[in-house]
Amino acid sequence: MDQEPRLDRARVRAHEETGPGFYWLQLELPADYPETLPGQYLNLKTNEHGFKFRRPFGVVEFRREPQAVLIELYYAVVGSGTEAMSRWRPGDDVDCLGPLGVGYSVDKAQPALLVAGGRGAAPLLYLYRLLKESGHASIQFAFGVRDEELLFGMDRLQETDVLLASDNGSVGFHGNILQAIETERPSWLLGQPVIYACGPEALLAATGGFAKRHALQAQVSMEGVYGCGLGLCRGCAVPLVDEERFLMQCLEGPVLDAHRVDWEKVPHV
Amino acid sequence: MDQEPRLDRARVRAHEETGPGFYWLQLELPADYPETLPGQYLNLKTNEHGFKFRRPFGVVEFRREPQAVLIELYYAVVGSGTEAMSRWRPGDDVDCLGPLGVGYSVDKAQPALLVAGGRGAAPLLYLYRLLKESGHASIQFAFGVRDEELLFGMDRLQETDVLLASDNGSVGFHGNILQAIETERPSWLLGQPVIYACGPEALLAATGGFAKRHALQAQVSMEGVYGCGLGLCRGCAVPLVDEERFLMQCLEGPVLDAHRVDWEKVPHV
Amino acid sequence: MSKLSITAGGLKLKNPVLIASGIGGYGAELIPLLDLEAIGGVVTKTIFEEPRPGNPPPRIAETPNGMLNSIGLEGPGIERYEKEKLTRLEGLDTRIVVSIGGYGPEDFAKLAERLDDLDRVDAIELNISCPNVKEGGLNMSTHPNLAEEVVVATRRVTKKPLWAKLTPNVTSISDVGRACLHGGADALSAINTLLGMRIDVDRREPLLARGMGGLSGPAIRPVALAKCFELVRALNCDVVGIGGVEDTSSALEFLVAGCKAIQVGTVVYAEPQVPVDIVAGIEAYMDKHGFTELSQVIGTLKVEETLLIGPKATKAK
Amino acid sequence: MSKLSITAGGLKLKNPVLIASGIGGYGAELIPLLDLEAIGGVVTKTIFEEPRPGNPPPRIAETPNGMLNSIGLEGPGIERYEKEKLTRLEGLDTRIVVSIGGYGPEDFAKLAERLDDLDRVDAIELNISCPNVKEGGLNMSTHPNLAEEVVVATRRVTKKPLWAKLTPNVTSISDVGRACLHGGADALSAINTLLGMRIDVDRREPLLARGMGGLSGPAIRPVALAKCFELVRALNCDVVGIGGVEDTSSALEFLVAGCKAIQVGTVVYAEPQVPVDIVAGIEAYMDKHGFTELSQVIGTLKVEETLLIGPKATKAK
Ligand SMILES: Cc1cc2nc3c(=O)[nH]c(=O)nc-3n(C[C@H](O)[C@H](O)[C@H](O)COP(=O)(O)OP(=O)(O)OC[C@H]3O[C@@H](n4cnc5c(N)ncnc54)[C@H](O)[C@@H]3O)c2cc1C
Ligand SMILES: Cc1cc2nc3c(=O)[nH]c(=O)nc-3n(C[C@H](O)[C@H](O)[C@H](O)COP(=O)(O)OP(=O)(O)OC[C@H]3O[C@@H](n4cnc5c(N)ncnc54)[C@H](O)[C@@H]3O)c2cc1C
Ligand SMILES: Cc1cc2nc3c(=O)[nH]c(=O)nc-3n(C[C@H](O)[C@H](O)[C@H](O)COP(=O)(O)O)c2cc1C
Ligand SMILES: Cc1cc2nc3c(=O)[nH]c(=O)nc-3n(C[C@H](O)[C@H](O)[C@H](O)COP(=O)(O)O)c2cc1C
Ligand code: FES
Ligand code: FES
Repeated sequence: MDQEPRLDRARVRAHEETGPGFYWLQLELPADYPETLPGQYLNLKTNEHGFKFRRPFGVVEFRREPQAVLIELYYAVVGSGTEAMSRWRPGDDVDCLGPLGVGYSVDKAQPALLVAGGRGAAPLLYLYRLLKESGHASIQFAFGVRDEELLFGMDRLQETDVLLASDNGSVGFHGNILQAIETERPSWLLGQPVIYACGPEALLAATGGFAKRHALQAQVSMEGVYGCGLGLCRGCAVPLVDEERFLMQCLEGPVLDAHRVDWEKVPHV
Repeated sequence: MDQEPRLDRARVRAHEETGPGFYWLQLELPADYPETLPGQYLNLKTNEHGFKFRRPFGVVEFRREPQAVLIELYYAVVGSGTEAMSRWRPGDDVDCLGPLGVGYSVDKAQPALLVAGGRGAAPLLYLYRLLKESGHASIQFAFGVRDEELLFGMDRLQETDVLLASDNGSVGFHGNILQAIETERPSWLLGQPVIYACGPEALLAATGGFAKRHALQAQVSMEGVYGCGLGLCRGCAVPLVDEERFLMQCLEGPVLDAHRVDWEKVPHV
Repeated sequence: MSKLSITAGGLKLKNPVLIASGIGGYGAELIPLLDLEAIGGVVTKTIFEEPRPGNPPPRIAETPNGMLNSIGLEGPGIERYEKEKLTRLEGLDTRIVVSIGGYGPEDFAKLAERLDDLDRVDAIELNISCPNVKEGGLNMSTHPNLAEEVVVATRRVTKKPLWAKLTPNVTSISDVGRACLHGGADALSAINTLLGMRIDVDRREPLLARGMGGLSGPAIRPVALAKCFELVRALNCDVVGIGGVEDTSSALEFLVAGCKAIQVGTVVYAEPQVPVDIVAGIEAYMDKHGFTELSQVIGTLKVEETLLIGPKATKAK
Repeated sequence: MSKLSITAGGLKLKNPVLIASGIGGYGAELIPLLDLEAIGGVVTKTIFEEPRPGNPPPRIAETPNGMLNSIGLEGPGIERYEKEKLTRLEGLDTRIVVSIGGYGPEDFAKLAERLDDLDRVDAIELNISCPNVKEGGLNMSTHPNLAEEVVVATRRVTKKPLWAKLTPNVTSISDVGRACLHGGADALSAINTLLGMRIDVDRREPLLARGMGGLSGPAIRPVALAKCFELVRALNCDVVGIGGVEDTSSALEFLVAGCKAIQVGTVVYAEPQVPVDIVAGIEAYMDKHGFTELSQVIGTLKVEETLLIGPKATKAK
């Protein structure tokens, strides 16, 4: 992490329910806000009174305007914190700690294979835009969801780059997104693509195995319970292969080399 | 208490800041809601998550409409619960336990002297209306505040009935409202009026002394921290003169005979 | 027989959800607010032989996700309890557990003997968190020997199920629990409140007239759960879980940890319907997981023995 | 000399607000987030002689107004601590209290002796909430004798102020505190975390890999305050208050109860600025009440002796 984290009051500029229990949030931050890259996150305070952990959210879009920086998030309501967030209205000021963590580190020479599971697509939509703008040679986006209803951000992607899969067959390949790639787009695995993945822990663990099987590099964005997001509480420990120490994913991640992670010992979120 | 308390979702119909940190709230309840009298209160849930005591508020107005019962409250933001309330918006549903407690019991034969301190005027505005409508022979309203800014509900009163006092002299008599009565309206004390008081604990205790001195009956609406409002937790104990037991003000009050209360031992709120 | 039924500490319950002592008065006061027949039972407020006025106010204070109380075991005494309180529960299809208190084993025995004759009393909970006046005011539930004496004395005079209610304010709750079981208790109820305090810094006075009081509510649930799990593991006995239960999931924590039943306390004040909701919630949970009887839930916590920490991590049996 | 300055356990502080051990890493990590020179000091994360990898995840869980942790005293060991961590605090105008841990008195003594030579170390906090391996894994801070041995062993090798940090998970914290004072401690830091637990009821697994962990945060403040007040009254000694401090008013509760200083823990994660805000808040409080030095606040709680309950309600001394 190069920038130092800072505390800001972020103003809600826009906030919309884009699907059932699924929200798009646009936050306005001071114009001098440090560049925040795909895979980095903001740690938001979702409670007004009492103590709760802050809640981490990956950045989906970062735009510098003359007077402000705009940051977009997509989030799903899954518990009390995100439920409270869903009541934020344009004009509200919210307590924002960021930018935090280490994001994806793009290998310009290799094809890019973005693997998204559910709301994990969020940071990858941002990565996709940057890759496109940088004229990256080969970019593929594989997006798996439980149900078609849970797709989002599709307008940010070019159709020809996208492969879809769903657990219930409601859209795209019927099954998980890694099977979909192997079955429907084996060609994507040629040319040694680097995998950039984000999604539920089970998908990340599977991605680890997949990358090993196909001898590919893979960067995965971990999910975990964060006490601080600052490397202080030592709560977000990730077990590593071949190393006795644990790595703090909030600080050294959330994006990690899938091959370093001891997936057997990663706790379920 | 004759009615049994019930749990309802009350709908916010209107909500306005009428002074600095001072709010007027209109709640809509089912049409079959039991009659709620001056001095009775509702116990509202002010938190969505986690545990907190409910917060008690005296009813300021009760109106039966064809489809609903309308209840009005006035409240001051003094802590986290009322702060959360201040963010309620029309259309919100809030968790309401009521009607609770025993209110004022009017003596029709005696003149009525209503003594209000600050936001304690709330239930007395309602009592005033009922007394007027019942054609009560003599009704006087004494209203003391810290500062003129904190007056409210004056449009509900007839000017000729009102005596004002303020701690800082910004309106009416400069001093407390009991001194104001003794100094400016000694005539009000003739004819053995019954005092109906509501306000901070210090005013109530002073009212107790005042009533004793002038040999008057006095009904005071106590303030206290309520754990339940139902007589269950035994938290709101009021010490009595000449009785070893404590009285639960949430159930047997909040309106009590001032002469029964052992004011020396009443805790400060 | 309903799939939620269970026997806890010798008492057959239609479901494992009770109201904790001191929370719902003597039971009848709750009737307008919640359907007592929908839950397993009510533990009534601790009753002493003599009437007690209780402590001077202030007696309660709110704390982060909890409350402090120093009610001081206010009550009408056993005589009026029997005549005016217990009778109001006649005919109600729910279990009544009567909580009793005293200043020494004889006091408990006297009350237990009296209650033994009453059909409406389904079980007795011994609130041993009182000072033993003979032993210089020692809190009986912090001393295994004193606690055991109370159980022994009551066991002698009643065949009704006896639950000993334990304080968490001790180094080893299982030492006290073991003594109670040894004395003949059918179950351990845990926990009573944690000792706590709040101060009004402007007045520089405690917020409770008596300085300290008992902390309860969701804030203490992790402590309560750890204590219950300690008891289950160390003593392999019937435990009735109490402390901060606020919803189905928190009730299930205790059951999965091995408690046979749970009691709901403080949150009832904010949400009187919670106990009834929990009964429905447990049933839904069982359906979701395909469990057909409650025993398939109780004590099913998977633990890695080698990793576990905590007092008495090894089963005594 | 600022009106907030105070001497606590032999250590002169510019104000009574410190960061608790384990909360702000080794201190320097906090620099981007809060002005360390604005507060009284930082207690660094407990350091052992050898590096420790800490416990397997999951290590933390949220609870109502609190959190559980089972970090397992992860750390780089004293060697790297001295070279890589402590040096980063050189020149900073704030007190550094170094928390040390070990498996027996000798371990503590070894570390204390080494720290005694380091100018940057202003005081030493003994985290005695560790198992004593020689004594069969007994938690040293639950046994007065073991606790005293640790203090005696370290006292012998250092003149720096020694603070003994006590666990609340005992029947009588003042028994352990008394032993530590007897052994030569300059102050008692209280409290460390309460033992607690959470369970994922769908997976039927504990939420922490090691089953139980330490409960902290505002939820435990009433317990912490009661323990500190007990220590102040029973032992009439310097106490550093810890547990659930979240704002000015909660910090003042400890000071009014008689603590000489306070440490802010868990809430720093949610609101890193809180410790600095508290310093300003205490000053504003003193102005409002017309106090010109902090000693006019400390221990000024008005209590009605006859009413007070709680362990050791009578002053020894
Ligand atoms: C680096 C990172 C980036 C994330 N980006 C996004 C995003 O862009 N969009 C989005 O919808 N979600 C994202 N998440 C997950 C999101 O943080 C959780 O869904 C959220 O914290 C849940 O809070 P809650 O109070 O609603 O749920 P609760 O279940 O009430 O939360 C209770 C506790 O569990 C933690 N928690 C629960 N679920 C998760 C989870 N899946 N991952 C991590 N912690 C969890 C919470 O932080 C909290 O500590 C991200 C998580 C991480 C670690
Ligand atoms: C019968 C009754 C009727 C009331 N009617 C009104 C009314 O019409 N309008 C109005 O503005 N206020 C009224 N009050 C006071 C109101 O209930 C409190 O101001 C409110 O509970 C404060 O909540 P809080 O969370 O904002 O404050 P906090 O200070 O955060 O509350 C903390 C705790 O203190 C209690 N508390 C704090 N101040 C008071 C107080 N003055 N009286 C009682 N408890 C208190 C709260 O209930 C809670 O338990 C009434 C109180 C009672 C007992
Ligand atoms: C106001 C109040 C009164 C209580 N009275 C008693 C009592 O009389 N006897 C008893 O054994 N426990 C009593 N308790 C303790 C509760 O039964 C329960 O053990 C404790 O509150 C923890 O559960 P909870 O967190 O769900 O409230 C009381 C608790 C409260 C809050
Ligand atoms: C994540 C975490 C790590 C901790 N590590 C230590 C430690 O290394 N040494 C120690 O003495 N206390 C440690 N503690 C305990 C705190 O110093 C403090 O005593 C406790 O958290 C209570 O204070 P609080 O409620 O303000 O957090 C830790 C607490 C937390 C939350
Ligand atoms: S969340 Fe605290 S160290 Fe990572
Ligand atoms: S507030 Fe609970 S008895 Fe009155």
